[in-house]
Amino acid sequence: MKSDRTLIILGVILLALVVAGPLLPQWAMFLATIAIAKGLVALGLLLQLRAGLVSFGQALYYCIGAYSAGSLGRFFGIGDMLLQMLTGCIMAALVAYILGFLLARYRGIFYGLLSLALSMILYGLLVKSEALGSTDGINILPSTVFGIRPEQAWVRYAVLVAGCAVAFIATLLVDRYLKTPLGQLAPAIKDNEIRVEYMGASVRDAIHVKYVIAAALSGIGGALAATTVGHIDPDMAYWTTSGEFIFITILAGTNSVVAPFLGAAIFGIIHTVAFDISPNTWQMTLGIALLLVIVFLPDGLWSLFTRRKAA
Amino acid sequence: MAVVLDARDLSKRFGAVTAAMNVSAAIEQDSVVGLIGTNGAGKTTFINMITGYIKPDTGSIHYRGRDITALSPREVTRIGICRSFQIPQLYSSLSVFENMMVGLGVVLRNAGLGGFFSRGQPNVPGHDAPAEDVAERILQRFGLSDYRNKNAQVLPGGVRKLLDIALTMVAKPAILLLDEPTSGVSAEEKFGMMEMVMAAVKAEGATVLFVEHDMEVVSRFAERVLAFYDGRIIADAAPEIALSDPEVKRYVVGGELRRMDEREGAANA
Amino acid sequence: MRGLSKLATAVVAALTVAPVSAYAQDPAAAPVKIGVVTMLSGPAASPFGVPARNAAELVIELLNEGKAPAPYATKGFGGTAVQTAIIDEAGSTTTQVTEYRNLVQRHNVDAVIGYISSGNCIAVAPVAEELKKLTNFFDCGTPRIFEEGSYKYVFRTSPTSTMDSVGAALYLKDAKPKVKSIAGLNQNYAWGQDSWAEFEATMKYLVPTIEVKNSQMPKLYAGQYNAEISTLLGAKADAIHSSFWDGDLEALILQAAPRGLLKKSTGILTTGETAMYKLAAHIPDGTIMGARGPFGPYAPNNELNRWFFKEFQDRYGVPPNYAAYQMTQAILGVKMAWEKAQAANGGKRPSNEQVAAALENSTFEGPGGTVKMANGKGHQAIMETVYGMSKVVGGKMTVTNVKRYPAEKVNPPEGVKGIDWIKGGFKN
Amino acid sequence: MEEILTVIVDGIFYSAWLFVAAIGLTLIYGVMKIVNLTHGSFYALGAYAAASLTGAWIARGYPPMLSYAVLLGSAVIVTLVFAPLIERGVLRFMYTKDEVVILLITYALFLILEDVIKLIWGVDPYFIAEPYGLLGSFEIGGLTHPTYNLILVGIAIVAGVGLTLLLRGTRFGKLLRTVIHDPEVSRAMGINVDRFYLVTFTFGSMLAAVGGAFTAPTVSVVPGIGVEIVVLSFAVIVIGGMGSLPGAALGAVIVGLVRSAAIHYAPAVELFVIYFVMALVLAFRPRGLFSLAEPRKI
Repeated sequence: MKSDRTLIILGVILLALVVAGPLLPQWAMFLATIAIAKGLVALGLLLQLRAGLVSFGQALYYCIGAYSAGSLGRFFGIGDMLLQMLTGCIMAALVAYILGFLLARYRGIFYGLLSLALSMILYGLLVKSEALGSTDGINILPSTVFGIRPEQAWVRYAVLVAGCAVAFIATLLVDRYLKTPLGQLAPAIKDNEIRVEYMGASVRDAIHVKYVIAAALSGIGGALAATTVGHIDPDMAYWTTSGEFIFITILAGTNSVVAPFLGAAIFGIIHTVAFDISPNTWQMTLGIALLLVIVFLPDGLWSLFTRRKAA
Repeated sequence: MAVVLDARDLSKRFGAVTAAMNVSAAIEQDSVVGLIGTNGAGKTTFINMITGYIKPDTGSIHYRGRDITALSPREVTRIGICRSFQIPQLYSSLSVFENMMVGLGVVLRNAGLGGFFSRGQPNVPGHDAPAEDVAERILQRFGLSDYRNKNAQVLPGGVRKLLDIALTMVAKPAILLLDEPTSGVSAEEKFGMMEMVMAAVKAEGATVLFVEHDMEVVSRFAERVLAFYDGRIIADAAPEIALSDPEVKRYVVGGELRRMDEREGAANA
Repeated sequence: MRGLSKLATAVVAALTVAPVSAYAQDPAAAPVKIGVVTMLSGPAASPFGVPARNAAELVIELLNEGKAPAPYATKGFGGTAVQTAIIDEAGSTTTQVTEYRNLVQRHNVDAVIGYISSGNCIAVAPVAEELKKLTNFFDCGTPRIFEEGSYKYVFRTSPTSTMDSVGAALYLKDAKPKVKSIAGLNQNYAWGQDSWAEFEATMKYLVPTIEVKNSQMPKLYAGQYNAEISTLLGAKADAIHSSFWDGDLEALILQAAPRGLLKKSTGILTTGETAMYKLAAHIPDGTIMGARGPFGPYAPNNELNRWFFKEFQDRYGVPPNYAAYQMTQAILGVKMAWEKAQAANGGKRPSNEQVAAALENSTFEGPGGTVKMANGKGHQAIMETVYGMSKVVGGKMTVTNVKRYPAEKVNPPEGVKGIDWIKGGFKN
Repeated sequence: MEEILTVIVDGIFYSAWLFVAAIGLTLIYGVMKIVNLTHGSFYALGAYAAASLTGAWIARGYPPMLSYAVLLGSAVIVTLVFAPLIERGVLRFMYTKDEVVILLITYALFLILEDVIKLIWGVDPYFIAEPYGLLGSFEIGGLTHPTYNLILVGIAIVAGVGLTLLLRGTRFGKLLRTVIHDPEVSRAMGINVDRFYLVTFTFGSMLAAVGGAFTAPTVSVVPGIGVEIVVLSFAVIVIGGMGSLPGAALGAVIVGLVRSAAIHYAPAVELFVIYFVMALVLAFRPRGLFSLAEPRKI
């Protein structure tokens, strides 16, 4: 299957990152790590998009992941980045499992806006929680690996490597899932729910599963972002953050599990460049970039890779 | 012969409209039953009730002695009662083959096969062959092999109908309900199509209920006829008897003839 | 793959767009590069971000021309021209940390001056430390930065919000000795929550019998305050404390005016200065006005201030507000430290470590008067603070019965958390 | 008792404001099925245009009582400049795309317009307080309220009733309803669907601009003024049921009352009470209060 080839591409890219890492300037490593973190969230959105569902509240789980990681440090003094990602993943999945019973009943715009409402409620709660620094947020403990604090100069690299590893494993699992009958239901659900039910499959269960997986991915992403940035705040749950993730997903295209990471990287670069060349009108630059992609690459940036086959 | 499906006193009202009133029918194993009646007579409602898409206000449905009245379409499908649709329900963004594979995937999953951790290609229960082979076989039976890689969206009407029916076969149905299998197909093609469908269905082995407007088709293929009028069954007998019943003549056959004429008219116009 | 290569070139192109000139020139002659981060978009742009940027551009230009009065008369920083890279302080803290890293590691700036949002300050501080880059916060108010951590490269040359709240309470007590009840209207985010907590605590210490009628915390940028105003009108408190700023503050003043809220209860607007000129007609006389320190109308009448005020007024047609003062103060602080370090370094371009060491525990003059880097192990400034009452004279807004409070009276001593200091009864 | 009265009065003022802001959004979604984020931009455009034009009007010393007409006029003008440009220039090429993609397109346009506004008006705040104070104030339950607030209530009623009559009563309305029901069939019937889309988009956006214009006198018009309003409006029309006018009205009233009650009795929760209501309503009425019926599938 095609996705096998794309997985190899991802493997190569990530491996290249790991190998080239020490040579990269730190800002590049940082950019790459953030891209991986956001890519994981976008991957979660991709799962839902394939089933025709758009969550305007994916930031909910991004934020849960980040705050789980942050709390580990603040309340248990744990700064191990792998533990942080694991906790973020589990917490997000747990919450998603519960909320999933509600969300799985919704479609279209209602699915999107209900998830938005939920993430805004979390935002409100965090703003109220002074123990977690209200809107100013909190700094989280310096990242460690297996309890060891890497040499200052190597922290970025350590985080990058951990990020690459986790992202690769996660993507492998997602790809595997997409090949299971349940995973392949996605387009069927988008096309014709009635038929899916009349084939003996539960649309709700299928969506519930996707929702939980997406949340788990977002949780990992949030934790990774937290340990990379070193700071967390309620804005991570704000609707604009969710908007950014949708932006990335559409920018990348949903035809490959690798696309989200690419999209996140490109997004980061467009963003930075926009800030550089037009500090006063970067929003316009961003908007125009998005318009151009939608108009000229309707299947997202990924179609740059596959177009040759099509032609 | 043994009764496999037993509907008792099914009634259903939508506001003022009576979709079904005291509808009762016992279907025997391996029989082929034709459902006739003008549009709105209650044929599709009957199928919808049996497959759990709508719940009857009163009455019960039993399958092999088990009460299935309250089951959802999903559960009804899982116990072996499958249906096709008047308007084909396909996965329009997928190819014909992928449509089949989605269905077979569900069958595998319901059998606990082809899960996240399973390796290789398990045999599809009931078909004892890997999914891809089963798909090819069914497509061939329905003469769809040539369309294998066509996108469901672009299929001609007749082919859509066939695929819609073929999709019901993946689950090895014990009872198959075909809602107007030949609607939208020209009179000439109807027989050929029904021949193929019935052959395929029989090859897989199933009890069949089909809705049909063309009385020739009905008398040719049905062993037994249920005539619907105004939500009631006004006749339940072998075709020759049912079709010669005066009420049926008046309310159903007549209606159908008029319907035909209109269609002719429309065609000539 | 054609696509891939296309993409790759795009990426490379994108990243090299960044002004890498700093690499090219030989470091000794290279201009001093300062990253300036301030809000150029969003509601905080007009009150803080843009005035601060204007001040930065104006002051650095004047410094480069050597047109500043003593002790800042030397051209640029110790003779070296100063160049700026301006970044919009917009988006999430993730964005800001990313942009900070870009400033330091791609633009190779020598120092970063900026940040209005306390959240960004808190997030950036440890990164600055990690990257060993001199970073001076010019505006953000949260006391947490140096209360929670201690830094080598991070400074703040403007006082914390503690000073504003304590000063406001002291002034209220002095101006209205018989004050019996207070109420609050603050934005529902850290700045608003802290400001109210500190003000309330101080009032409770100053007037143990004080009655707290009501505390409203509307959403930031809510814009519609009719309901809040109703509750406050109903509460009938003697004084109403609000740390609202700009857009929200102006909306509040406009919506309160026809309902006479600030006439019925004395308003204490800790950042009122940002709105006082624009809304002179709508602010009842006797409203207590703060400027987050000795800035704007409260700035001392010294040569630096006369120079800065005039230059700013001439260039931009409006008087500089406190954000502009704070930015200027931040730049002058770094300049002072830079030149001190350069002198100590035998006239050679000083390292970040040397500049940081020079700024630590230093004292320098700004247009707002004396700045003492007394707290946070010598990294956090304390200043006197000033409050006064609004009075419209011939349609022009002025301030009357101005009271100045010495730095030590309104800032906690070194090593003590503001809120603890207040609750502990202001022990120095 | 007095307090409850105040709660209701405050709630109604806020509801009116919300309704005016949201009604255009629900109209556009109802007709064109697009989730239009530029709604916020038009709210902002209306506010800025009103602030600058009315400001000039007052400054020239023209009769201040007419400033209300100027507020309205500036909203109309600014919409007529931008709305057709956006609909004809960009959106109409996109109608074939997914709902999500169109939403993203409006998001992109929203970002662009944010900076366009900044380029036209700069970042400094604009004020036109005169219209706000002009009408004096009145008293309910011992509290004074500016009479101006009644204008927003008036606009809300006029807009709501007017639009309903337009859709129910006129030939335009009937045609529009057929377009809503099935654009393709309408095209086949020779209805100029594109024109209806253009008119709907312009009119819907105009309502947003009017909302902004009449809010301008009560606030300081600053960059980013349109951001929050979009999400708020969405909350309202989702609660009411997307595309339903009575729904939008009910949604606005619910949100308005709940919010003002929260402010009076539990200020702490005001921050997310709106989203809480939205989640609650959706939990029990998955398609909102006035959900449009689903077509028969099989």
